[in-house]
Amino acid sequence: MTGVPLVDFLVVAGLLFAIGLWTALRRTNAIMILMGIELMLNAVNLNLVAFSRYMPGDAMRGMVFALFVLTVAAAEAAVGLAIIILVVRRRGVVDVNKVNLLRG
Amino acid sequence: MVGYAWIVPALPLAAYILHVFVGRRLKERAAYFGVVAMGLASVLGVTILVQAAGGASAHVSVPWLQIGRYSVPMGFTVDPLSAVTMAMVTVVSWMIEIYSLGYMHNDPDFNRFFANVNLFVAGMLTAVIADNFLLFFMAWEIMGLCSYLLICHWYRDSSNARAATKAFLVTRIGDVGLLAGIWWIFSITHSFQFSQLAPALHAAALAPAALTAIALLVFLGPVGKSAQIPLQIWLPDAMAGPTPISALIHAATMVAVGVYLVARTYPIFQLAPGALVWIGYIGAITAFMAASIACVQTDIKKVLAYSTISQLGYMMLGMGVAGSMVAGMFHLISHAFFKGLLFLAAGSIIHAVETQEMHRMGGLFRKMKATSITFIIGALALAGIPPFSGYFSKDPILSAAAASPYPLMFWLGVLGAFLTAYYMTRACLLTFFGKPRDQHVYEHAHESPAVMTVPLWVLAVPAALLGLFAAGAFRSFLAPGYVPPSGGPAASALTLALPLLGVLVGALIYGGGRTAFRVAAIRALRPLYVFLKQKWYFDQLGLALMYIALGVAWIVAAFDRYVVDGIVNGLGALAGLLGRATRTLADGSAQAYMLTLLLAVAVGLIALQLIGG
Amino acid sequence: MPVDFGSVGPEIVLAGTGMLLILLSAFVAKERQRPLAYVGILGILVALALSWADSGATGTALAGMVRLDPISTFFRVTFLAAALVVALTGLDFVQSRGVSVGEFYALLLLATTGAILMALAWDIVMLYIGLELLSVLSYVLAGFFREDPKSNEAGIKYFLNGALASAVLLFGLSMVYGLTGTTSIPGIAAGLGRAVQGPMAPVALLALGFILGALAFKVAAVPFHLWAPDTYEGAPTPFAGFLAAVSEGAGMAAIIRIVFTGMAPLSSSFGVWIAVLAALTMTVGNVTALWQTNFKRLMAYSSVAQVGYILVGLAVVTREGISSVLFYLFAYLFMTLGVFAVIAALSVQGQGEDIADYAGLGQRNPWMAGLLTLFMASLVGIPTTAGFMAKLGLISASVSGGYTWLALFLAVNSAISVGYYWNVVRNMWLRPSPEGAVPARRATSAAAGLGLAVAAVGVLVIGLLPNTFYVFAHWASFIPGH
Amino acid sequence: MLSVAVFLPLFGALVLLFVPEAQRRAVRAIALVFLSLSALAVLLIAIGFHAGQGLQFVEDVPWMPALHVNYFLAVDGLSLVMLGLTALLGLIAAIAAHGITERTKLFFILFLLLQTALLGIFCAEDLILFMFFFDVMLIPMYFMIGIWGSGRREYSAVKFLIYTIIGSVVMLIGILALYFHTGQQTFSIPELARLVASRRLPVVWEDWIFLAIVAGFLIKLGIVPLHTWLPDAYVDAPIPASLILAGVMSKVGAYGLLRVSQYLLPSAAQHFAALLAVLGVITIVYGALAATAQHDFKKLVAFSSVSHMGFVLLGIAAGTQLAITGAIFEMVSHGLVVGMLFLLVGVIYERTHTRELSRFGGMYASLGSGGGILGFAAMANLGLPALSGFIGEFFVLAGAFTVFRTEVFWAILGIVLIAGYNLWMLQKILMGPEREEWKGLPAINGRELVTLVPLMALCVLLGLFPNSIIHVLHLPVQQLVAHLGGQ
Amino acid sequence: MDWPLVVFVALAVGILFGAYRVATAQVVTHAALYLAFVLSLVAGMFYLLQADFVAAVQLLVYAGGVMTVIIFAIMLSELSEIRAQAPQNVLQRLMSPYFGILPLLVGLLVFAVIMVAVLRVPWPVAPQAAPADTVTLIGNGLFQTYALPFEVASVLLLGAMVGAIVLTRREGSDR
Repeated sequence: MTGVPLVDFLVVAGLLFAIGLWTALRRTNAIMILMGIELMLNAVNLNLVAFSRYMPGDAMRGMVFALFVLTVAAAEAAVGLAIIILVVRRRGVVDVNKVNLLRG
Repeated sequence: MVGYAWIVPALPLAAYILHVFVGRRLKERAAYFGVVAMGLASVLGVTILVQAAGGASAHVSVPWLQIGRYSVPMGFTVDPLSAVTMAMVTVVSWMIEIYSLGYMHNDPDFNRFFANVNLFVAGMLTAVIADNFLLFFMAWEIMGLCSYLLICHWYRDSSNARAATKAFLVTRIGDVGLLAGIWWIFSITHSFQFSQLAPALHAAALAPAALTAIALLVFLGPVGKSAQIPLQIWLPDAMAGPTPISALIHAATMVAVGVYLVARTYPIFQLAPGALVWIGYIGAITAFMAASIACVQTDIKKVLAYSTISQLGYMMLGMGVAGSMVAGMFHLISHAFFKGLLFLAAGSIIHAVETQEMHRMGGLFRKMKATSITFIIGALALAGIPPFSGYFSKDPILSAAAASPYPLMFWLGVLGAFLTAYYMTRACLLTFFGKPRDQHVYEHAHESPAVMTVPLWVLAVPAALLGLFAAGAFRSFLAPGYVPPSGGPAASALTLALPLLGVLVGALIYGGGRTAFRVAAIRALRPLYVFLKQKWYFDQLGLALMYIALGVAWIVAAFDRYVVDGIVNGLGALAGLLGRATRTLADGSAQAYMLTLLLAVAVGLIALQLIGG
Repeated sequence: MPVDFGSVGPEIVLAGTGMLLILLSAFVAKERQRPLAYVGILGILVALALSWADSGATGTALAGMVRLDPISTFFRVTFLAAALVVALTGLDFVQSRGVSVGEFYALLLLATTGAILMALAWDIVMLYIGLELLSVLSYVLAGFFREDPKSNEAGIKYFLNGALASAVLLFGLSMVYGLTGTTSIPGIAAGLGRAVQGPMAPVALLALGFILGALAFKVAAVPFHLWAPDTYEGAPTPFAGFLAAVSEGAGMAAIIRIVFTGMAPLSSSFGVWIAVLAALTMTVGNVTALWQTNFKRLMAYSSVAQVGYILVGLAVVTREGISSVLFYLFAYLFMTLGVFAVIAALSVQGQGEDIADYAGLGQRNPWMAGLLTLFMASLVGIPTTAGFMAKLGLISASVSGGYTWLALFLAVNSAISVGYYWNVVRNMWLRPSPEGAVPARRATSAAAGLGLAVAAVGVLVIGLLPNTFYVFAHWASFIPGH
Repeated sequence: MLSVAVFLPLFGALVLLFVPEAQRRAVRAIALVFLSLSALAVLLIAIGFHAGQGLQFVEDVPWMPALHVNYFLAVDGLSLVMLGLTALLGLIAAIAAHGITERTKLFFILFLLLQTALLGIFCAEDLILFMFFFDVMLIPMYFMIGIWGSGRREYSAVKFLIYTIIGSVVMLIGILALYFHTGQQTFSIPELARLVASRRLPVVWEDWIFLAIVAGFLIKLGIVPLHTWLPDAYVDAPIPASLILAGVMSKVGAYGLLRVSQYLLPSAAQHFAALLAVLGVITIVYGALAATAQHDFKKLVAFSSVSHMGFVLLGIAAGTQLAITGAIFEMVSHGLVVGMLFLLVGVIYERTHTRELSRFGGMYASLGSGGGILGFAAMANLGLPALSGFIGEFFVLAGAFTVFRTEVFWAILGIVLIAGYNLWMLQKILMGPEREEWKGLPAINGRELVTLVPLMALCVLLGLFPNSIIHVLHLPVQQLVAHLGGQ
Repeated sequence: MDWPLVVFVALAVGILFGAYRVATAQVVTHAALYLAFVLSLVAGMFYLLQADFVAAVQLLVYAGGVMTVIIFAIMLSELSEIRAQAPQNVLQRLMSPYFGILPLLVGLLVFAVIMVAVLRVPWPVAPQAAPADTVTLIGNGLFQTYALPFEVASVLLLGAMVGAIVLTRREGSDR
């Protein structure tokens, strides 16, 4: 693992985070937004694991943190999708901008 | 008895209180109590005068108010000046109250009339014997109030109400000037006591200009109250009140209290010679101006009103030039009697013929003997024909004016005297002699009842004889060791000749049937006649000032309603507008919220990076 | 070494009750689930008692995950009190909507546990997990009324924005872990101390930016607040109260824990930022509220404005500042929950949620109108109410801390706030009630009555005898490093 | 004893809560009972009060030790005078509240709450307690104007509330800044006064704090730039509320100036004295001019009240013994006079249901003794001697003459204008030909007389024997003047 | 040949391309597949970083679990219009904040800021000594230091599950 410096991982993670952000903002379909958020969380995990691997200090913490992020992401996705399905079933549309009953 | 001087004002005050609380039930009988009280007061007043003449005097004061280190005592003082005036006021007021019993008989507001009269007399008497400026000013304002209430006695006619408001406002302007004077003096002397003012001011060694300013400010009060130029516009309108009131307030007493104030605070004026010159000029001009206007008046009460202004002008002239208040004061006392007499006589004529227009009178001599004779006695005294009191009180003033370094004052005075004689002759001829011009009025004329004619005769006595007997005694009593300046024989000759000349000219124009000559004379002096008729355009000046004040008031009110309120509401609306803008931010789409969220994070990050820790 | 869970007793009781309710609600039919609510309330009370009992304990526990200190006791008591009031006043409302009461209360209790854990957290992982427990369940609770389209919309909007914010927070936390190599807050403070001097400063600031942004979202500070109005309006009313009091409080606790303690070395920079955030939040919150017609939406903007006031206390990075913030949070919970309780009680009786529907309430229902007037007066900051004492504390902290301009901002804002708070009161007392108005009140249930009473007494007692609460807040405001 | 007097009305309000709305008479009776009891308590305090000593009936109990705030009530000459005025006007306003027919129970509850706040503020010796009462009186007054008012009542009520709240919050900031800069850990006024007497605060800060504190009081006093709420509030409030608003609440501003800003920040007070004097005079002339142009009788009285407050401010700004005593006297006399005027507005409104001056005329006969009383009130309003108004104005201007000569001359213009609109009002209402529509109006009845006669009697009593009040004011004013370094 | 570098580059390119496709895929299901592809590559990255347990969990939980949930959601929502809407005219796309420039701008902005901060910092080049056995290490961590977060995570999962069920179960009232 000699060749790859930490900064490369951070750049990839940063870029992945930015793309995830771009997806979340760009899409009107709720599920697509969720995917964007999943990408961002993956970027965070990448960061964490990379830091735990390269930075001095307790490597375990980073990985455990990543694991927790995974589980939470799963739970969040589950609830999120449940809500999205509920909205789709009620309002027949998944386009977030159509859902603007509440405004002002 | 001198120590009980406070009882004199207390009696009419008691009458007032009786009228207020019990008057309505007792109806006209309540007035009798008032008259009796006034009688007692007159007796007491005269005895005090006699004792004062014997050298007695009193000064009683009781602590009334303590603010910090200033103590303000209240009290009364009996000295020659106050004793004389008090006596005159009590007698004249008594006569007028008796007269009013007849005049105001079965008037619906009889009780209110007498209540106000008694309050007024109490006020006047308190002012006369007050020993300090504060009590004096309080009484001064109470008199203003009573004059206001009595002018609009017949309040149903709104012109009376307007006249009353005008009277009060114009005098108020004067009063406020007096107030400023009082505060200025107080700020220097820290006391209101008349006795202490002059020495304290002298000790303070103020600049002459300041002293003159103080004196003139104090003089502003009398200018308002005694109807001097330019604040004289209210007195003719004040004739709207019942005639006894015109006699009491607007001839004998209230208007004279201004002169009395100048007399009481004369030491202050003596500290400021410049002010005395001012007073002299104002007096002279007022005398001449009022006399000229009186010549063209057709309403008998207006004639007497302008005559009063003119005589007050003389008193002020006396104060200004005579070096002592004696001349002025003596003219005040004598004027109170004969002018009171004239007004009461005019009142009895009006009471009889129900009109005030001289042109509808004529030939009343035969019908109203007593009133006519007393009126004529008064007229002669007023004109200054010897041996009546007018001559003896006016002569020292004119001779002092002649002796003074200001010839204009003398000539205005003397010409005034000529005009006075002229318009009084005109008035007498128009009302009493010649053919009755209005038959209906003539039949209706009848002599007034005794209750009105007796006071006329009583007042006629001092009007005729006061000058002869009391002139010398009065001068030595009020100002021992004072030598009145004399203007030389020419001046005294003139003061004698001109009134006679005035009578002659008056008789010439208005005597006999020579109407053609009268019409020609009037047409010849047409422009002068119109100018005088318009009362030298003073009324218009007053109205103009009033409209300016109302205009400014309206502008201020509009400014308040629109501009100041506008700004406040504007600020409120601004908050609203801001709210509307931020409200559109939340337009309902989750996408926009997320975008704003992340944009904010991005901006925050950049700012932190740039500015940093 | 055995892990002693003793120190988190109250949280265990609360979570346990929550899970018990899930079990029970599976067996009991929806219509007869009212007693389950009482079980939930009992759970809260027990937790409250427990947390009061061991308020003296200080020191870290559970391998540094949790720190028991005065401030954690304070937050425990505040959140449990808020949960109690929400539980009491929400019962009728939830039941009237024909939804499974047991499940609602279960999720409510679990969410409260999450909030408390966030306040106790002494480790960023623990804090994250607590935050997520609170947030995820909040998304469900926001969308709990399935038939009501507004509730669905509230749910989805809160979820999307929330998930995004938690991703942003995570990225910040990962950076912090990267710099300091540890997840325990004291460790981070030490690590950052070294990092800030060295070349690592930019990344530290980056992390601060991400974390501040995410937590600003959580407390709904402007410009991160856009989710709040829609969520408050759409969500079930008691839950909206919960959001305003507990969820926002938890956000404040997180800020105090991470930013004030964890990132203390950067303290010179975030003081000014929080002041700017405070001024912006106050003004926008107040000004936008002027235009609201829906009462719950108005309360959303009101809570945004109130957050602005609280941030003033935080901006003054002194102990008085923190103690005035804690006092304000405690006082604020009673006022806001009081208002939401009244809205809930009235909508159970069929009254609409628009301000116009409140017209003439003074005549129709004087007691309810009187209570609402008291709460509104407290929100404006009129004396004899908790609001006045809370604002007094804030102003004195900001004046003594040298932020006088912020105090003046607060003054102007409280004047603007009169515009909309008093608009409601004016409607109630000065306007005649519309024709189809709800007839005179039907008796509210004992629970709702008790909840309202707790809120009203809270507002009055803090308003008239604030001393004990000042002492409590001051004692609680001890933070290492300040 | 003092707390009893202050909190009796509040206790009455609580009792009223349980009285059913229907018994309107019982509600009124209870309210009157409690108000008269509280007035009696004030009377007992007055009797037990010794002019020479400083603060008496002291009740100093720690209330918020954490913030060094005490529940500190005490009475000195100034407070006693104001307490008396409040108790009296409160009682009279309650009697005059017969016009309130719907929701009377709520009205009297608010009224009693307001009365407690007003009594409390005049004897509060602790700055925070002072602020406490200062704000508490807002809510009842807001509702009184809002619910029972007339015309644009809601607009005026909200305007009143916002104006005063801004004032109070800015003042709160000022007080807190004062607290921190003295570093004395106390809010008690006598304590701070002792400190100020010993050494001065840094001037820069003191000016700023002074402005913050004075702003609140100037709004309450209705001084020109900050007065726009006053005419609306006075006009749109029901008669009893206008009576309290004009009679007592505006005095709170003046009392505050005397008790807090002039007393605790003397060097700043001297620094701004000229500004305050100019503002005072502008208010006098502005108020008088605006009053002259009004068509509505009540608005005329409102602007006249603005103008009179200008005198009070001029007196306080002058800072001499005479001027301040005059200002306090003017506060009391204005309370009585404006009370009478508002009651008379009510009397006429109840009969003619209009306040348009142009529609009145010749009502002297039909009003019976009411006409006389209106004349009396107008004369008292324009400061006729032998009535209390004159003494107040006279000594304010006499005292101010030494310090602000040009301002006094402008104030004199104000006095003439005041005389002008008062007489114009009398002329418009009482005089002139009697109009058809006002024939056969019921004369003034017993209940109205009961409210008016005591005020008239007091007016005359204070006019003739002002020493009865001034001897009590001697010590407090002397302390204040000593502080200001005046004479 | 420096194997780890080559593998890293390959994985990185794969991840970023996949992410880009997720962002721009017209069809939701395509996006979902690309997402699954990205997730598995990230697992590879973890493996590259010797975090084998995490890589395994990533594959199992994310690639497996979450993806299936997302696929189900897509199916369940019975999308009539599977394809994303046809793009309006270019101007409209540019102007509207959702489709147009703004999301891209924000994404770039955030990326730029991260890079500015990260690149200025001297990160270590070489990794630390690889831990012998990551599983025991993580096991200890999970059940010793992070015991409480572990328990709370379980409560969270339970809550999320109950919540999801409550929201989406078919009730009599639904159709």
